[in-house]
Amino acid sequence: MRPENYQAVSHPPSHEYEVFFGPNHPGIEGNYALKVRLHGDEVTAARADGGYLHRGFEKLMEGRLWIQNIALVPRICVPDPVPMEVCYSLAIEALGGLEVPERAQWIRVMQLELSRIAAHLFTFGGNAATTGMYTPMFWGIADRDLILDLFEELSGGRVYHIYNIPGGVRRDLPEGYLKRVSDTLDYIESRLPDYDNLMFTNQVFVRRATGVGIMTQEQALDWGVTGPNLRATGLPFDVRRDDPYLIYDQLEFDVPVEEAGDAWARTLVRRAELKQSLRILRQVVARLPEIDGPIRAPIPNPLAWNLPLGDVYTRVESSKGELAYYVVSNGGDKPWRVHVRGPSAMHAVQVLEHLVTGARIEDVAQIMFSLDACPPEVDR
Amino acid sequence: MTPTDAPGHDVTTTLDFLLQEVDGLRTRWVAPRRLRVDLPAETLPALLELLKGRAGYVHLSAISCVDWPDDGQFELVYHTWSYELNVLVMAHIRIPRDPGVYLSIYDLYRPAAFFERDIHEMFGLWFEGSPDMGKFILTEWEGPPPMRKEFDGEAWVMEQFGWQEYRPEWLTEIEAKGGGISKRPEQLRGDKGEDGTA
Amino acid sequence: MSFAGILIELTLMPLVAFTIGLFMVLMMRKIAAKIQRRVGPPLLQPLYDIIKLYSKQTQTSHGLLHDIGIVMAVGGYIAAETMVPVPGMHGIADKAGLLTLAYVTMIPSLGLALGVGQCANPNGSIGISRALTAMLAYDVPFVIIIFGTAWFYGSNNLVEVVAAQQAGGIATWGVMQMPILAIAGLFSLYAMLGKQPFEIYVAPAEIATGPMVEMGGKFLGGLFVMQCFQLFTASAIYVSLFLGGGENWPFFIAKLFFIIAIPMSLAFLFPRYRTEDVLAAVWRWPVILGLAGVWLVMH
Amino acid sequence: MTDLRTIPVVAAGEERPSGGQGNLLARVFDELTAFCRSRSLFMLHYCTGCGAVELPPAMTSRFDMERLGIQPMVTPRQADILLVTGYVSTKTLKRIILTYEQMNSPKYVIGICSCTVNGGMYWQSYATAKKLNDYLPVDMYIAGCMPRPEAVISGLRELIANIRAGRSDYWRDYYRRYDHYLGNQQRLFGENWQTPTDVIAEARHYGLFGPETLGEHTALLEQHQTPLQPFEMRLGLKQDKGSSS
Repeated sequence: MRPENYQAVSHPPSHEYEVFFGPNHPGIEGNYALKVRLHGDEVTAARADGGYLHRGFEKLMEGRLWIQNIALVPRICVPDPVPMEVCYSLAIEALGGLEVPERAQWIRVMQLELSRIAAHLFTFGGNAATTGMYTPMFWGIADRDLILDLFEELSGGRVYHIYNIPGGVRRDLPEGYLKRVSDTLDYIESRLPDYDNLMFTNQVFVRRATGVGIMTQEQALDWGVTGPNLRATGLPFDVRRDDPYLIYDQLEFDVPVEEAGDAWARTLVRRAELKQSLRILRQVVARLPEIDGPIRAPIPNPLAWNLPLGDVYTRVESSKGELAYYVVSNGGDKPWRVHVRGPSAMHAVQVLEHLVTGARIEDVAQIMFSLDACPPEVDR
Repeated sequence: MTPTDAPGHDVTTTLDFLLQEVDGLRTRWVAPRRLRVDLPAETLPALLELLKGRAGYVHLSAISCVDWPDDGQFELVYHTWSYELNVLVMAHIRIPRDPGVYLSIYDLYRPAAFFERDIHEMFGLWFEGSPDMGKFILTEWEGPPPMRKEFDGEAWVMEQFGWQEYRPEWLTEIEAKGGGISKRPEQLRGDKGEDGTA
Repeated sequence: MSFAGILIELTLMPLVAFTIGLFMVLMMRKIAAKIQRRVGPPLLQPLYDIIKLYSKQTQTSHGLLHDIGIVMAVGGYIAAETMVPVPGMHGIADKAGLLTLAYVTMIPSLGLALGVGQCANPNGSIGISRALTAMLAYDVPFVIIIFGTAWFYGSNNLVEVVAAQQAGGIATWGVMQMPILAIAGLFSLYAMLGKQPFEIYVAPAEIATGPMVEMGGKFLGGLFVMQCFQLFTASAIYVSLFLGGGENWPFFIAKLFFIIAIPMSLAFLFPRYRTEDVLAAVWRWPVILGLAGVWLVMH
Repeated sequence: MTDLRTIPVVAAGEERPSGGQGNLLARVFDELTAFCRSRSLFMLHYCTGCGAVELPPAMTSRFDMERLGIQPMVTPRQADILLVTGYVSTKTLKRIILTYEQMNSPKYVIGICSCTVNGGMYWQSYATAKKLNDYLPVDMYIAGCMPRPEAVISGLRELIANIRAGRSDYWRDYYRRYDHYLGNQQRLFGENWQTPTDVIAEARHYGLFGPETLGEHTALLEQHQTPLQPFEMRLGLKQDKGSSS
């Protein structure tokens, strides 16, 4: 059977034509779309098309209690949910004047860094798959699963672990947990040479990634890019170091930087960051047993918890960049306004449009994945 | 650029000194690296220009909009960050809810295009001079700007959608014996006026 | 040979080729699974896929050329496969020369170009233009290699080429006598199979699997069948040119699978090239090697 | 309120079109196709929501769905299963319906995550549709937020068993009761809603026409149906090009 009206599809005679990248194009990350106009192989204009994942989070949060929202926030970025929980909790703690016990802060850092490793492994796989190399995806996602197992043991959820709550964390570490974290770190560290051999020294991949989607430091600053994408242009800015939260100022880690600003530099920055996360986790695993104390500050009855009037802007460094929450309380039991500044909101829309314009069609997916765009953060 | 710890005396004084150049400001340090500035709407471009030009505030972290229907105002909050001073300046302005028009700061900060379009979609504010005020997220939405306080999302949902029936036999049995949920969700919803029948 | 005999051979050969091709597809997927540390598909998975695709109840065709294109694609490889001698059957191999074979192997790409062109899907059009470019790339060394072997054996006839190789055991195999040409041939075969890094025309993340973008049901099934024949034909040509053809079936099948396993083991370790890189890669080393091999053969 | 179980799938007494009762060869053939259909499922690569994040683990080394003959496919034309992974915003739902209509039958829809069943935790949200089976015939729901890869795989195993036994015929329902589905779609998307695929003509062509294929909603559709046009592009031409000033 012929599709109805198939003869009616007629394009005006032109050297230019239009292609939808997405939302079910495999070259797109998540449920997102990019309309591109092509001249031959070259993209002459591009427009991001978001909103496929819009759930109206900010509206939903206004209708739920402070504590209920902790179940909503991780959904805003699926591959890297822990920073969302922590950032929202930090905001509430700042509003309510809660002092988070030190042990809870260390456990939170452990969660954050585990989540960062998981997210980076996911991104490596996706990035390699855009160029047709599927093996890193299979390996990376399987290795990421071991981290999800750790999360599951701690919180009961593989992907969404509503584990960080205002005031601290939900429950203490199980017996022998740090040993298992340490084992998993050993395993992932032992896998890194394999990834290097397969992906990071693979000359075909290097050739595909070098010079793709170049962004200078001026452009990156101008467009408000943050996170690994900014560091790949040579600016060593990391919220963890320059605007420290939790106990990051007590930890030793480097902020890896690359100069080139292309897809390859971004990939290298993520790889170096993964190693730094391992380094941080080693420190946390070594220090955590010494730190005793409560894991949660006492909070009032969460079902009738009125936070004082005020507003706060909290930032954390997620695997995609600077994640921020602007939370306003009018003294009620529900937030008056929550504004989520997803890091991808910058590099998945304007920056993507700019970088894709002038690129070739085979590099579009590579650019998007090397920017590590997370569409739900854009749509919210 | 070097990592700075909590802002020392010099950073605070630098900023405080600099901000004296703009009239009508009220500044307050809310946290070690958070400076809150309240100012009249018309001086905001001057403040941002000053911050960007003289204190290295090149990074616009976000523009947040807060709806205050009781005051008849929208509050716009511009969060800017300096990679040199490592201090976040939050500039709060209030503009009248009606007609809800303000100036775009796109010529100063490009990320503003995204946030202004977002605020336009969600709150219905109009930014003069913003490059693209077309729909982005809510392309399929024809109702009022959903983030305004007067839009009741839940009531809209009740009107628009039906709900799946789920009452297995075991639950019916339990309910016959007086167990189960005392008040079913649709009754609760029905109290609000709509029962959401498909 | 009698007409009836040829008819029987022409029926049997595609069936055998298809069966072997199915297992080659299975081997490819199993190799991928091993590299990716998975279990992989069950034994008859390629067959299930094809039967399922042909038993789809609604089919979307985009016009006559779309239908014909697939037939050309499958038919081209079936025709090519009957021109390669297998143990006990020569098909039309002694009537068609190597040059005919080289031409016939181009038909599938051209057929696909016709069919995909009518889909009016830009992804498909980009894909098919890439497929034709890839064909242009691997055909240059392929023709050089065919020329070299034909010169060496003094014959354009694959049956005679195979017979000459089988005359003296392994020592007279093409790979022993023309090693450089054999290496160039392996490159060319790799590019012909279109696996990474030469997989420019399926490229899911770039152009949504290119030519297959609008293919569903029996059309996709046709392409799956085509893949079986393609794997068989490509490796059978190589085996006939360089590995002494088929003395008997077990050896022949072992050689076929061995030859296909080489590119398949490499494919899953690489991303794909850009189009111009494919041209650069295939027109550089295989062509230089091929020309060197031809020069050695001629002197 | 609709109860899932009350939706008629194959009307009583209706003969299955592919049925060749009595003829042994036809029965063997039917069994073979049913078996192959169940053992080879191509699922569409469309991450509609957050549940999609559990699909890569299900597909990759640890859980490996290829064991069951399930592999991802890129375009709707090639795919058999449409996995609706999580909440469907109105915008996504439109694309899902377009995608679904482009797929070749037999095709199966699986609603993964609680959000497809009843809105899940976004039940208050103005942006998401609540009941997927109002708009598409759903073969199976896999509830959970989000279901683990094991749950996804066991759900798919059940789908395989259903297909094998000939129980998963919900795609026919879309043709037979097109008016019902179109009505719900029109209610959400407005009366001018139309898709490029002419479902009614397909139903006629393949003998899937049912008493409820046509109705008031399809009549409304026929009034305004226009030929397929190339999609309008709203490219950001107002934006200046890359370089920073």
